[in-house]
Amino acid sequence: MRRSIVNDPDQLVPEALEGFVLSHPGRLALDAEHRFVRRAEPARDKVGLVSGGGSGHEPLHAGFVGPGMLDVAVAGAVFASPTALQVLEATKAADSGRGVVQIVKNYTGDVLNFRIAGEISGDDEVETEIVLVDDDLATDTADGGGPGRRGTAATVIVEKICGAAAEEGQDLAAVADLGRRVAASARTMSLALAAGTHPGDEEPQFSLGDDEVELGVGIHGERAARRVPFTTADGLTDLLLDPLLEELDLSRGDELLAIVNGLGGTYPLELNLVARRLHRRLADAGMSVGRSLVGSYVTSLDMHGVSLTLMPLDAELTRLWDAPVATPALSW
Amino acid sequence: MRRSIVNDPDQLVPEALEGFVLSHPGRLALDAEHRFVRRAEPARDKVGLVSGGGSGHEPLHAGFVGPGMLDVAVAGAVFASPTALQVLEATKAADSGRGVVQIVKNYTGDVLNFRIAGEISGDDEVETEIVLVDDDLATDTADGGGPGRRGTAATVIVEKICGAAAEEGQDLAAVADLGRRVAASARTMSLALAAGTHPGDEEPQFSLGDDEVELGVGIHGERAARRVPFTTADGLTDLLLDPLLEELDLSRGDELLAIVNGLGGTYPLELNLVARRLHRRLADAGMSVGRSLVGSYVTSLDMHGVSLTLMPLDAELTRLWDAPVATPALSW
Amino acid sequence: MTRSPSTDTTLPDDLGPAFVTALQGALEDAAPALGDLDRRAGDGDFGDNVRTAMKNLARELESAEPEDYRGWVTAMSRAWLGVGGTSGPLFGMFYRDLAKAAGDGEAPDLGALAEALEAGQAVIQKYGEAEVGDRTMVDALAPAVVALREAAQAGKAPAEALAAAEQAAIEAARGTAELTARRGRASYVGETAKGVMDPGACAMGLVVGALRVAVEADGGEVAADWIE
Amino acid sequence: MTRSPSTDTTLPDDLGPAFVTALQGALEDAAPALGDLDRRAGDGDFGDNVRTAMKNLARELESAEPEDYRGWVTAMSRAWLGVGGTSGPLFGMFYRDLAKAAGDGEAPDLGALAEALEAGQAVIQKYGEAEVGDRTMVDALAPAVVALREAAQAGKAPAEALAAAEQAAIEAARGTAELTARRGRASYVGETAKGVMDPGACAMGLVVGALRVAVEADGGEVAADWIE
Ligand SMILES: Nc1ncnc2c1ncn2[C@@H]1O[C@H](COP(=O)(O)OP(=O)(O)O)[C@@H](O)[C@H]1O
Ligand SMILES: Nc1ncnc2c1ncn2[C@@H]1O[C@H](COP(=O)(O)OP(=O)(O)O)[C@@H](O)[C@H]1O
Ligand SMILES: [Mg+2]
Ligand SMILES: [Mg+2]
Ligand SMILES: [Mg+2]
Ligand SMILES: [Mg+2]
Repeated sequence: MRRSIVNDPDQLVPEALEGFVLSHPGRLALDAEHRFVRRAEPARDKVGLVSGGGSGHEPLHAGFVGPGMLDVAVAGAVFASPTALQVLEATKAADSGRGVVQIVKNYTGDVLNFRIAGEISGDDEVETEIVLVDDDLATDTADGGGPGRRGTAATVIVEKICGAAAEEGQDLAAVADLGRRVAASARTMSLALAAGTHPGDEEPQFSLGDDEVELGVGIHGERAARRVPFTTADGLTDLLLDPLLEELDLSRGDELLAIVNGLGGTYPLELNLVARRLHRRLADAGMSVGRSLVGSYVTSLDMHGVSLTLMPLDAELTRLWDAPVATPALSW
Repeated sequence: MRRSIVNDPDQLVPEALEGFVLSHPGRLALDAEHRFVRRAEPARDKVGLVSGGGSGHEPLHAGFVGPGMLDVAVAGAVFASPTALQVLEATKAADSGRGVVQIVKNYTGDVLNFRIAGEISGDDEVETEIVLVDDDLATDTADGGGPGRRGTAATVIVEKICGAAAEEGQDLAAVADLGRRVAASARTMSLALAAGTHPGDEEPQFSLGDDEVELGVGIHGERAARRVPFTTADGLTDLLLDPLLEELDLSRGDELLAIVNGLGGTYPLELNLVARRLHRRLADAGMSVGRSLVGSYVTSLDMHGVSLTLMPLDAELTRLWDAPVATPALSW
Repeated sequence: MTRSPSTDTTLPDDLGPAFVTALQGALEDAAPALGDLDRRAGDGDFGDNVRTAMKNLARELESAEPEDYRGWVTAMSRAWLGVGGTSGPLFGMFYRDLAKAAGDGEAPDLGALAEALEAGQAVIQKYGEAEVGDRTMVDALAPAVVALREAAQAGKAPAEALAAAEQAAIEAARGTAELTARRGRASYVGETAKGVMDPGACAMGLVVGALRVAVEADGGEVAADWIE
Repeated sequence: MTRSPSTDTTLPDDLGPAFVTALQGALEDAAPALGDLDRRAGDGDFGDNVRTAMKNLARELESAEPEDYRGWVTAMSRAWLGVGGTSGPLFGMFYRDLAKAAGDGEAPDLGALAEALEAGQAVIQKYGEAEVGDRTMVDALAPAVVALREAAQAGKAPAEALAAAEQAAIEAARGTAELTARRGRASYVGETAKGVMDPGACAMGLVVGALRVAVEADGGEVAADWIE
């Protein structure tokens, strides 16, 4: 049983947004009605970047609002898409005249509400482009039917790369193209040792046997297609790494961007073991982790698990990744 | 039951340190023998700053190594002090000729090993000063007997303020004095809804009834003196805030530095609710949160709980807090 | 007496408020029944979604103070765009096209209304990607659009034409009870939805019913007793 | 034959290696028994701590290749400083002062050794803040220091003086079984420790025993059978 630190579960998201923005005075501002967080000082004369989705994935998305990354992040209820109207208002708030890129994780509700908000924003003469993030290798279906791969931790890369490109003055099409390039080349695998618990609930979203690992989980507490035996940190890392390496078709000398991402209930010591194995295995294969993040960036409440995201780097992506960023959750 | 992502529990700390440093190439370096993390590019001609303690509190301390903060962080086993020899070598590595401030959380083992390392480092002609952090209000005993208040999240403030002072060239005594001033004026209260679980163990360090909250916990899974009834996020925040406000003797118009700190298993939505209540209550009392951190900075494995640290700000402390910092866990 | 093609096809000046108010009442009344249908053959949130839309609508009407058809129907559109899920944005887009039937300050005539309903169907299908027969709101809308177009072409008076459209929508909505869902949350429950009408299709039946009520001289009630 | 004050107080040239090697063997042998005592009246880790210290010692000796008394005893100091906990740093500081008894390349004489043991006791008490009677290693060390000083002042030969010190230490260590701990982890178990000797005090008895062995011409064994 997990009890939550919560007042009225129905008011969790607006209250949390309020607390979050209060904690970043002068840097973030809140539109309480439409539940979006924006930069306190809106950027001028650049392509706007808006993202968002269900809550419960913090620091995604509001944690990435700030110079070098998002202009606006809009929040739905826990694990539920924001409404089209919220997205519309958020999109308008992100516009400084050069159009807005909407970064959307590939879930039916999010896609629908963002696409429609994009369409309607034309009424207010805001040009929009959608970048769909669909990096989850576990939901890759060979035939391309169904809703397609889910969007998970690669969202952070898309937001960072697009953010840097927008900041340096690239135009709407170019920023969107970069985002799509990242989404097309980044893949993620995730596993869980224990599910998260909804605020207000007492039981986790699913439970596992003592020697089971849920392989291929998403970030909404969905069960995965496979349950595999529990093993060591190295073994668990290999469960994520092997399919990624097979999918990505890499060669010796390749440099990768990696995100070792905790799903909420994973402590840093654990993530560092995964990072260690990753570095060692890539080095053994003649490749290297050129850039990486290790931490809890895209969570599923307090799910105990880890995701691994890999993306091949080139000079342009590296430059954009390294560009300055100043947000609550990412800053250099 | 919580299973951990771990290989050999006995090798957890060295393996995690390896993974951590691999994840920050060019910025951090590892002394594997003495288990300390240092800046890849050692600072020159400034007072050195070394801190450390047991593991399991990540990102403390290694997450705070970098320009503007620590020079070296030395790690013991989970919840166990590093040895005097480790501290000695770490202290020597932190020295660039102007002496070293050792920042130590007030636990018998840590204090002993750091004090002795400080003493011995004289053999190598390293001048040292110890700053003891003892902010935990729950362990305040009126008579001053016993081991005194424990050191918890105020450590981050001490490390940041001393780091900024050292970076701007202040001398050993001045840096240590600042640290002591912070330690003397910051106080912390903590509570837990659930204890953390040692890597390799299956059971948490203690368990609570469904309607109990452990008030006054430390960061080693010690049970606290008081168990109080479970309540809302606002109510829980008040449990922390009331004794702090009583202790700190503040007046209207005061500006505070606040750390709303997750103990490991607390998700950001929850922390933001605590932050919200804090802001509202201080505003009601005519005071303000001038600066704050909201996140998991000083953890107790995956303990589900929160600590609140408050320190009155003045112009000098604000300036030093705002000074640039570039570490894995804190950067602006 | 058959009507000639020269029949008066203008619709009442107060079409906007009359339609929106009638629909508001009908949806508020039907929310429990609609929620029940979604619980039996969906994920159970449609009743709440309807209620949220109506709450949004009241707020929109208060803040926007619409003065013409377009303003009133736009309020309904924004009300649904503020709902989320699947039906929210789809209804929102549907009403947005319905609002476009008339310019500022005007009410549409029957032909423009029929075209707007058709455009609304198209936009629902564009974003929702549902075909007729997939057990969605489209199943009720599509035959209503056909019926309205035919009645208008046959020179029927607006009230009569809309009554025909309403009948077509209700019949089709009833028919969804025999369909298997291929879109939306109901698609996950598959065959177990058999015998239960699709709540979105039922709501669409109420929409056409409210249009009928709005053009009728005596302003009757929207029939809803067929939803169960 | 009674010895005059002019008795030869020089200690063997190989005091350093002889002492450290004898102690190493004694501690390795006694580790299980010491661990057992800490389990019965402490937190149970002292056996592991001793083993860690001896592992560290082997590594120190290998890497430092000490050539004189000071080097050998310094290796023992660093070995314990690398242990952590309470006993690690305290023993580490104790040996550090013991190492200071002689300059580079030399072995101390009996007087210097006695003074160094006294300094070692002082440093343990400075950092550990334990008084005699608190049920710690100090309880064994303090009477050994007194005995050694008295024997030296009485003009006893080194071997005899150290034998007296060893006896005093062993007796006092035995006596800790009747004491209540007020320092260290054992203080948490309180009265339940009664009847169990303090493991740190026992280890200190072995230290003095190893010194005795190191100065004896025939290099006997360190007595450890009294620890149980
Ligand atoms: N893809 C779609 N296209 C058209 N209508 C749809 C689609 N998916 C669902 N609907 C309609 O929405 C209704 C359910 O609405 P609601 O409960 O709000 O959405 P959800 O299915 O996301 O829970 C269904 O009864 C159906 O009529
Ligand atoms: N404050 C102290 N001063 C001197 N000796 C101490 C003190 N605390 C503990 N000791 C000694 O250390 C021994 C236990 O060592 P060890 O088990 O390594 O440490 P810990 O008590 O931290 O587990 C005790 O038997 C006692 O002799
Ligand atoms: Mg539904
Ligand atoms: Mg739904
Ligand atoms: Mg012990
Ligand atoms: Mg111990």
